[in-house]
Amino acid sequence: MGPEASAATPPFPMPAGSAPILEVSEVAVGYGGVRAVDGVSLGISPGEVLGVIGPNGAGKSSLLGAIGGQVRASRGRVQLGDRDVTRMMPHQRARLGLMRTFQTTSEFSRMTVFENLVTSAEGNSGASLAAVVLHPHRTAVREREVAERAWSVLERFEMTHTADLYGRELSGGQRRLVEIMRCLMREPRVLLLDEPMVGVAPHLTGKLIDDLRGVAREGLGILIVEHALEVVHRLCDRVVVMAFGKVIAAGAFEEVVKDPQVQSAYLS
Amino acid sequence: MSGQLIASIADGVVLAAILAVAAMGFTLQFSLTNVLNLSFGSVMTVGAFVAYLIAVVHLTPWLGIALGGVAGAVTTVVLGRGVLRLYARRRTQLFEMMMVTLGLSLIIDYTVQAISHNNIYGYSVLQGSALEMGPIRVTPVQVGIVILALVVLLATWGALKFTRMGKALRATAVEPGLARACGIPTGRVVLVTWVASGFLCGLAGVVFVISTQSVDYTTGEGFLPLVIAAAILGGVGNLWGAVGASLVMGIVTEVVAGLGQGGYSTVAGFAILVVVLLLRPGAVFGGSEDRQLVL
Amino acid sequence: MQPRKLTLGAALAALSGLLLAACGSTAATSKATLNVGGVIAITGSSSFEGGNLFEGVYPALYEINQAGGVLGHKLALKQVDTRGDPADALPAVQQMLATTSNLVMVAGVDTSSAPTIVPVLNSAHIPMTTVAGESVYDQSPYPYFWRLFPPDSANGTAMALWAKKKGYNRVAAVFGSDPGSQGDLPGNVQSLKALHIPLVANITLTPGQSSYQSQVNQLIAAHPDVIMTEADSGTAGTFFGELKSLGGLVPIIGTQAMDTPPEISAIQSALGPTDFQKYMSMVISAPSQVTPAVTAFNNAVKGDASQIGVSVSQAQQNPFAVVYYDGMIAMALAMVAAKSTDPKVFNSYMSKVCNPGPGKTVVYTFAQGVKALNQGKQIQYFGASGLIDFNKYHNSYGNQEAVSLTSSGAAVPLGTISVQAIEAVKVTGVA
Amino acid sequence: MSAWSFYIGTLLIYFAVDALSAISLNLQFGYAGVVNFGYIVFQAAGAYAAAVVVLGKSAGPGSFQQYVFGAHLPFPLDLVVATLAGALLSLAVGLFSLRRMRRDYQAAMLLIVSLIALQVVSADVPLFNGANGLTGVGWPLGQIFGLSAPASPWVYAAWAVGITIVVYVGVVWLSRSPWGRSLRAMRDHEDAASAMGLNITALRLQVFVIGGAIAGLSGGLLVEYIGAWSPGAWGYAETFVVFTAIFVGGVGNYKGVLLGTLLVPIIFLELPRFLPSIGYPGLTDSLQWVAIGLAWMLCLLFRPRGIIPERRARARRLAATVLEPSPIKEGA
Repeated sequence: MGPEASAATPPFPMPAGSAPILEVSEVAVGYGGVRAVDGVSLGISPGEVLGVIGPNGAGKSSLLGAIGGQVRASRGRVQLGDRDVTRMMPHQRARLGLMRTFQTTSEFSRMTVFENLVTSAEGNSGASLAAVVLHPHRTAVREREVAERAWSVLERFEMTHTADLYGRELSGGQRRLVEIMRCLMREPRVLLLDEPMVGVAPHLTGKLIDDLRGVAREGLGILIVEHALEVVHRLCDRVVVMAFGKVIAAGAFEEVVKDPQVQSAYLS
Repeated sequence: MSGQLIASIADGVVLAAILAVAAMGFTLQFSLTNVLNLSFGSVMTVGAFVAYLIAVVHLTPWLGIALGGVAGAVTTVVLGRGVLRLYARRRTQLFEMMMVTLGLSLIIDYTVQAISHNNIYGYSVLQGSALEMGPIRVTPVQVGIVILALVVLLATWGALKFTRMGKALRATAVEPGLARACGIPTGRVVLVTWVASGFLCGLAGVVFVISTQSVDYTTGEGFLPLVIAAAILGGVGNLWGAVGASLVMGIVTEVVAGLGQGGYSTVAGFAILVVVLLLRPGAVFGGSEDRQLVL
Repeated sequence: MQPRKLTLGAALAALSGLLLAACGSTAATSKATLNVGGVIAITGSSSFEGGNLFEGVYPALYEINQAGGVLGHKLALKQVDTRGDPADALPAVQQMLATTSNLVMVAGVDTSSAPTIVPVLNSAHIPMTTVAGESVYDQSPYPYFWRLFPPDSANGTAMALWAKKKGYNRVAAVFGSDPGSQGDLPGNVQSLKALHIPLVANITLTPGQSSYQSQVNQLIAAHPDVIMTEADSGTAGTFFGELKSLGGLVPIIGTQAMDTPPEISAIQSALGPTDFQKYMSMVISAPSQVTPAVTAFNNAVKGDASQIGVSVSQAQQNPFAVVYYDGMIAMALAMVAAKSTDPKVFNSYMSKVCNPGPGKTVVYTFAQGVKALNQGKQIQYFGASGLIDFNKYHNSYGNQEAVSLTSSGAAVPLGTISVQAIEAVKVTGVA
Repeated sequence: MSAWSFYIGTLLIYFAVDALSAISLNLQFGYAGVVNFGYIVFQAAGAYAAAVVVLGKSAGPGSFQQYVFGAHLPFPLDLVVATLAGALLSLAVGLFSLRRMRRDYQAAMLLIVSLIALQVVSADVPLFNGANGLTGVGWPLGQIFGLSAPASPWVYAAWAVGITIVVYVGVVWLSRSPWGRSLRAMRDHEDAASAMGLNITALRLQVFVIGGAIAGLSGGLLVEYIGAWSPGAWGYAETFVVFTAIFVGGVGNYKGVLLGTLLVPIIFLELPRFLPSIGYPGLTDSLQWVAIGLAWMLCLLFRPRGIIPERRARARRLAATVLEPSPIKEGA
């Protein structure tokens, strides 16, 4: 099964000149007999936005799960920089700078936006009971630093007015934004976004795209699963098309949409 | 000693038959609605008491078995349609729904306690003299219980596999949104599931008290943990799994009891669940948190 | 913040209600009703103990009140539920002590709560008549403690002696794991050992199981010629029903506790009336010959049938009920003899009105006792359970007897085990 | 009034013990979202542990009572042992029941654990004297001053309340700390919390063990007061009384939890004793449980957050130390 699967995967052209920050090779995910992801390989360079598109049930979210650690990969390898993270727990990957959002909104609904951000920060001392109990002073200092960062992130996204609102009191678009802001609390190296535009009001989409491009320019790699093709077009440097758990095409947006294989996959 | 072992295994099969009837009802309900229904045991008690009342007025115990099942179905529909829906409308989450069923079970159990004056009532029906086959000693009613469990298994399996409603049920259990979009009347599917699983629940209650020969308000509640364990061990929604798990748990329970460790027999049954959990958590707990409430 | 205020208000209202109730009940008038606390498990797994108590105490109160009460006071029972759990019993009893005016005595104290509750009652100077079976009370240090009942170990020994007398030599012990049932087991097992009767199986039944089939098969495989047993009625019903279905019936000797209404009906229903009479026997405190006291008890049960939850004949049969009845009557007579309803005064009169002695007038009923006392005589109350003779530890018990029951519920005496024989069997340090 | 004083003193001690339970459950459930339906087992573990290290060496089979690990430990080792027993048992149970699984499964697992433990302890006489339970437990601290617990309820109450206050302050501090914030994140969305770098397994185990330690302590306190402990004291339904208290008072708010403890296990459960008994013996008790069930259902339906709901943690407090002027102040 393995060799055929890998043979079917088209070679993925790496952008010349820079080492990939995230490298996924031959990853497979199975749920009791069903192969959701079947030998997918791809890579992202710093500063690059890679789109993953494909029809429903193509295995896009499962792939994201395998990279983020929420889903166990039955085969293959996920490498972040020079670290192999395939067997790591999600929180370990996050601490290495691999951050993600979820398909259904995942804000902490009974915490304020401010708390949402602070909790996700790098060096959040709340992650360790020992730190909180044994080093109260250090904790207080960290808290101040973290709060400062949270305010700057809120300001950057013009969301300071929501700081005291509970997650569940936000609009759909605001929730998406909170998720992204949360990820940025950690200076991620790679950002995985699962349909970030769902629920975002159309007039805000443009701004969010600009924001994300701005984030990417700071040198992190973004992998984005998205249905809205015009968003993918405007946002992504390159696109990977998945169907039935496999990559069927890859390249610039304009090229792949012309691919007959892609067109038939979308039509079926 | 091996004779004792064979005898214990036979006893285990009888226990498994009772367990299986309940576990099938439970797993059916659970797989569709995703509510871990802790009031299942209380409904068993209700079914058992109805059967007891039939015996009190000297009607045939067979009628008691049937009406016990009907009582289970009616109670379950009332709870499911009446109470649980009320909470579903308030966007109660899946997990909170389990707490709701727990509250329901407190209310039902202690109402039964109040009505029954907290007495234990003898219920000796259909008992006959023992049949002896080598080391195995069983009564006709026990053989009957095993046959009943088999009939229930085949009937439920057949209904799920071959009828339109059965197919609709399986589709809804897997992907409720999609099923609804495909024009499956999910409301009716849920109703049918309440009725069927409630009937099995009531039936299990009656079969249980035929075996124990006594009924009181704790009848079902005491049995429920085994039922839940069997349903989870068998894989939620998996009919054959539920029966297989019941067999394993029943036999282990009785073998341990046969070794003279009566106090630890039930514990041993649960221990299997724990061991499976420790060794292969994924095999038992495949579901994700995103499952939705279907009512 | 509206809701918060509301609830605080509710809490305050509840608290003031508490206090009001307390004040209301402390207002005493002359010739007020005297209260008897019935401290017993009414709910929970030992709830049958409550039934035993009511079947004895209510008839006694009926008889006493019919005879004009104690020194002009009527008596009433206040039920206090311990749930068979010391943690529940303690506040319940303290609440009773705090809120019950004219509390003169307590009947009951179930086996589980006794270690916690007996010292509390003793230091509150409330006399108690109890059936708590623990052997620690064989030499009770509590002056307000009275027991007209054999300790559990004596009952276990009597069962072993009866088995020896009947010539059984393969005994199986089948006991429930609940506290009540476990009480008799150590005495029983040790006595069998002392009498050199082999114990071929010792089976413990955990209550509430769907089936005891494995235990039944285990029992049958051991080929006993007699079973000694105590278990709660549900468990016993299931076990013996299965034993019968699987064809393993042999003679059964039950403890005293098996001679109570719920047990009898459970086992009768499991075995059927014929086999019940044929196989089942119990070893109980020997009922006295039909004295006027027994007649009085039977009449009192009949007279107050509405208060007890079981049929008259069942209550009349209950060996616990009759002891509770005797304790109550004796205590009432002690008050009359002391001419006081103050426990500190009348407590010491218990032995005086019960124990035999030269020149004492034997009385069988409360009315007889009052009459004799009013004539200035010394009395000896000969109870419905027979002779009462308290030792210095306030314990009194006599011979035991094996009985079986006919289908109509009448007791058939099978033989007597004397108290001397029981005490001759050396059983050390059992509960 | 001395009988009253004894009674109120006892109620105060029970309040302290119940408050400890409610605080511990609120940390686990209200903050971390861990549904510990087996809570009472950990309290029982502490009670048994305290009992056997106070009672002295067991006289062995055939005696009045038998148990394991009998010892005569002086104060404060008795309560330390009780606390450790609760914590260690929590650790053991937590290691298999707190794995990644649905919360309703987890709750059911813990309920099952609760039932199993009750069965094992009832059936296994050599362990803790089976269904008869242990009696005659003393109070090591009191014995130093020549006091016995039941005879001096007010001294004991002061002692128990003192401990409760210390635990209360500690738990409230922990809950408001960044660690408590992490717990709430885990409660609100487990996957997201873990994707934000929180070690869910560790957090859950920590909160479970801390809760278990408090449970063990509360059990130790209770057993040294009543002097006895048996399976009758820790039926699985006892856990639900504490849960109801939290629901009524306010999930996630410690003041609400104290109020709930006063309302449910103390006032609501004691009040019927003052009412004239109705019907046959035991009817009141049944109806009381029905009422608990109803209160439970109504709370879930109408006031899922209780009388005093969880407080919103405003950013201002943190912000004030960081930014001048805070953007919040401008906005508000």
